[in-house]
Amino acid sequence: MTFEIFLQHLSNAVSLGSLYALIAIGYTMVYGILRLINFAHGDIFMLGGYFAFYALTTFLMPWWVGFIVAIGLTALLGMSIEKVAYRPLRDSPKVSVLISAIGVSFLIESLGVVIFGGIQKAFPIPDLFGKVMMIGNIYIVSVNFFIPVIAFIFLVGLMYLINKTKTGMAMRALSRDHETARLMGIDVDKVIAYTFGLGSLLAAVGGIMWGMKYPQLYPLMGVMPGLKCFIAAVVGGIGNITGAVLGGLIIGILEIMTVAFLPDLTGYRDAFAFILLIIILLVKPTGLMGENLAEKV
Amino acid sequence: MEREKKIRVVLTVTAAAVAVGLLVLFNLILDSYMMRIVNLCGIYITLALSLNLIYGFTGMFSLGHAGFMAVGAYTTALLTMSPAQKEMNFFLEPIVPWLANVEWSFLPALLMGGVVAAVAGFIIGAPALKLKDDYLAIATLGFAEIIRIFFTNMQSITNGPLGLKGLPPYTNVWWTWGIAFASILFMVFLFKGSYGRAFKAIREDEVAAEAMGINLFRHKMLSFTIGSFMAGVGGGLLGNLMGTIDPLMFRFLLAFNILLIVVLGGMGSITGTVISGIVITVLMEYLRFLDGPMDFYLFSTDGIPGLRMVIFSIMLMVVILFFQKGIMGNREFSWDFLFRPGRFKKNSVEGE
Amino acid sequence: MYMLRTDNITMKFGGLVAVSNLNLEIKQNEIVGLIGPNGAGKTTAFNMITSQYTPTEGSIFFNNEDITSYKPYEITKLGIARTFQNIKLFKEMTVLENVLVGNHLRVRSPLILSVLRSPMYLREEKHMVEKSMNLLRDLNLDDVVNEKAYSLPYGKQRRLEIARALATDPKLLLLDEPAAGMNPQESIELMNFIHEIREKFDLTIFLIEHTMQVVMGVCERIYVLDYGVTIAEGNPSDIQNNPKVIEAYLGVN
Amino acid sequence: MLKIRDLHVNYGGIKALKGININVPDGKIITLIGGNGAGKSTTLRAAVGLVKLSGGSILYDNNDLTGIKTKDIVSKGLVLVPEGRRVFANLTIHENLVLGAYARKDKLEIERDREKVLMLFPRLKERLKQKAGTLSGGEQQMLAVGRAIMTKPKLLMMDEPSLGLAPLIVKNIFEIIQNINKLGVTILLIEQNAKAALEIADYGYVMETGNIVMEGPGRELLNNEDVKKAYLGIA
Repeated sequence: MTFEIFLQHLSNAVSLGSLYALIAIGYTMVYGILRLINFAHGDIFMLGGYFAFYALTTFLMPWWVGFIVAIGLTALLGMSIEKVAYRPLRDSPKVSVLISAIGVSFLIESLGVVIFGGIQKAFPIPDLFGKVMMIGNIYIVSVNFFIPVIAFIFLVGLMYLINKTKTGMAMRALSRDHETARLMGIDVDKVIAYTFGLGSLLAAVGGIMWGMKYPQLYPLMGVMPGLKCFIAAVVGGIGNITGAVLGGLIIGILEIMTVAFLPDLTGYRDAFAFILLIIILLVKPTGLMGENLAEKV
Repeated sequence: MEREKKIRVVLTVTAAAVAVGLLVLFNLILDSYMMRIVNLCGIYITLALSLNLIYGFTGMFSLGHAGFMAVGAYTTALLTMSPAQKEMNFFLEPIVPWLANVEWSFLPALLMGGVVAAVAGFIIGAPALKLKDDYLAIATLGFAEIIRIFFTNMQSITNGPLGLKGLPPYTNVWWTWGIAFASILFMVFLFKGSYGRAFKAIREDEVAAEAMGINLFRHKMLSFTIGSFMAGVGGGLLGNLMGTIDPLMFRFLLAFNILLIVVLGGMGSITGTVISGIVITVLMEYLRFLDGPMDFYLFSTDGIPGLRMVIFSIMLMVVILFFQKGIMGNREFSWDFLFRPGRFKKNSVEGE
Repeated sequence: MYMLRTDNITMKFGGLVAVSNLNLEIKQNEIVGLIGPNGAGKTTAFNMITSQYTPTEGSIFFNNEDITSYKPYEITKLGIARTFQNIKLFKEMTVLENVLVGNHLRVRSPLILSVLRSPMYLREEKHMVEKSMNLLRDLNLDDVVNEKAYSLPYGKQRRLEIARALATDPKLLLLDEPAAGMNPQESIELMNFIHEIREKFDLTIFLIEHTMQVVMGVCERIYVLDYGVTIAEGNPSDIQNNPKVIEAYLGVN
Repeated sequence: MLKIRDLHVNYGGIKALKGININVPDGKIITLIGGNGAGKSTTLRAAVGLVKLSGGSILYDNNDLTGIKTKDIVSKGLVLVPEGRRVFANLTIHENLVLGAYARKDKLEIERDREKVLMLFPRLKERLKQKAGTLSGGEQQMLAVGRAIMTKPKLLMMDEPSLGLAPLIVKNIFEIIQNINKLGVTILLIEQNAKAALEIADYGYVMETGNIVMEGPGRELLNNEDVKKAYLGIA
């Protein structure tokens, strides 16, 4: 294997890892605040892709308008899911909410099959993202160049929002103590809704990029990335945004590089993330950057 | 008291006889499609009871059931298929020699399916049961996926993505319902006894249970391994009923159906699981028309694949949002209830 | 010869020292109290004795056996039982079932024999039920045997927790604020009750309590904790007149 | 200012409050003492809408608070400093204070209040950029009080402010409570440290198992033999 081929794989790995990171952030934010694995997050990611598809093909919007509309719709949908399926269970056992989330996930997937059809759809790639570029001796499809850049821009924006704005402060406060946050006059339900909106927005961005990277859409496309990105969030330390990004990159790179260097293992590709998850849960359940949330007797 | 007890025994025996009579009758008059549904009911009761044991009674939320079913189904299939059948199946890569010429009869193969699934459950449980709630759910789901991925790739043992075809059709109503009855009896007697109470205590409060001298890990492993065994047997029955198995059959969707049965029936209720096992299985088949072509007089459609699953997802959500306790909560049906309507007998040991 | 002895046990959570160098010595058949303001580390001390926490430093001995690193269930098997400050009953189970769970650690039949209802198991079950019924009678809970635990009034829940602990056949019983939420009348009854169970079950009792009336009335010896440190030890009248204790409870002025 | 009338609260089958009556007049320091589990915290939590009432009413400035959301009660100036301080350990001290004023829009006033808090607690001023989790127990209590002041309270309810603090700091905290009261904030104080609380209180209530069993001016309760015996540990 030459150095060029290695770089070729690396660029692919980084772009996949960045996509995973975008989705993982949504898991980590929701878990941080509600201690809930939003099982439906992978399906929201799928919807983001499909919304963009219909905006561009059926409604013939310019690509950037279509993308913005799709992202906005997905964010709204994420907020509605929280309101309908999770908010009524705020005082219920953790597992009940998780079951509700599993229900939402299956509902979206089967509705996807009903509405979008089970057959794969080819994503209409705008020219800007479909070009083949040559950097040095390696060929890159421009979307693979844009994905990490866009992921980075969103990450910086998110960091600003979380660390510098009052809403961000409220989110961080909520992740520790809902009741005291209420005592400060914070509208807890509203902040939670924002969090879902934000997570879904990032998932939509991920879904659109995914559509352009692997130019196919199908209703179950969110299942595997969804699971892997949750794992990414756990590996990085759930509740920690930088951790989620790190976890996403690790899983993306692990997946691409293992397949590249050990082609015999290609069939096991989807198992890597799960094996990594189990190792992490046993060795360091709080993840690479997670804080210890000790339970009191 | 003595008289009441006698009446109860008589009633129970009568009910069992009626159930057997019904099965005989079904066997005589129903066509093979309907019989398949009757069989599926029995299998799903066993499967749902096994999940209820792990989740509803012991409080360990596991999403790994499809994996144990796969282990049971493949083991039973490989042990019961004739060498000729195997040779036909494994045309890409020959089957490993130690499996090529094995041909067992159904019962030992089925039990072996359960045992191998139990071993898998034991191996998976040892690390995973240190986790709780959502983390346990995702870890067990991960293990089930790993099992499936391995089955897809171990060409010379499982025939990979092609799956196995032409399984001998041993599964019949006596097997499925016989095992369902055995599972029901097992659960009833388990929860009449001390171990069942210990499991429930763990569900209620782990810290207090351990302070009562219960070895948490040992008891969790017991419950999880027994549950895996039952899931393996259920998987074996299912495989031989279908006649064909492949790794895609054992996706999370399968675990979802079983979870739906448990949640609808009531977590921690044996009777609830039996009722909802039958209801859901029948609905699942009945609603198949939704996925097929439909004629609404005014207009007709070519069928909307996926609509059935839409309904099941909505069902699960409605139950968890509005009827968290399911049909039975954690109560059980008893004869006293029939005699004194409005008063469910509490799930206790006093009926001895 | 002490039944329970702790040797300089210390518990740190991160930077916070919850209990520091605690030395307790409890003799057979004593009733000993542990008092101190909120947050003084009393429950932490209990949690170390029953191994919910493993001490950061120091060792714990029960009948001269080092039990520092034992698991909670092993400690219960040895004969130390406890109740919890915030009652931890098996809520969805009946009163009788709660007490029967306390018997489970002595069950010798394997699971399969219990399911097959073998004579060996049935004998054990019969014995368990009889023993539990007797306990419930002794604790005046026999009128609610088949009620679910959550439906009991507060006072009965506390008593049920004690009944359940007694079902494990303890030699040493740890009570974490048994009088919390009781009115003075109930507290007086509780004091008598604690004396009674000591005689009846030949127990040693170690209790955490806030209500001074109970502590002074029932305990033969008292340890006072403040900020994780023992500030006094002695009989009730010594403790009441100890200036350090008065200060801890009254604040400086 | 705050009138609690025949308040009942049930907690999962347990009757935590069995019909209590409390009056908090404008500008005073009122204290609520009693043992663990007597229902003191529940009373305060009911007032800010964190637990549901099962009977009776809570009137604040002559408005019934039943069914009003916590955030709206807080905006009206009825504020609780919870037991155990509960500062947001992962946020800086500055951020904790900003969050206290979360629902307020009056920027100038907020800034003035912040200055006021930092004047009351000069120790916080030196550590504005530090994470609240790194503060000592006493400093955290100060931050919790400061954060509550940022919500612009008219009636400040404090749940065990002296819990787990060293005697010297406890003394300090009680001085601060008096200072805040002098600034025109009414105080409702729950304390285990009965003596210290009764010494600064205008009026006190003694609670036992969900009932008020005694009430009177602070000094009077302080000298009452029963109170001494039960809560002060003096025979």
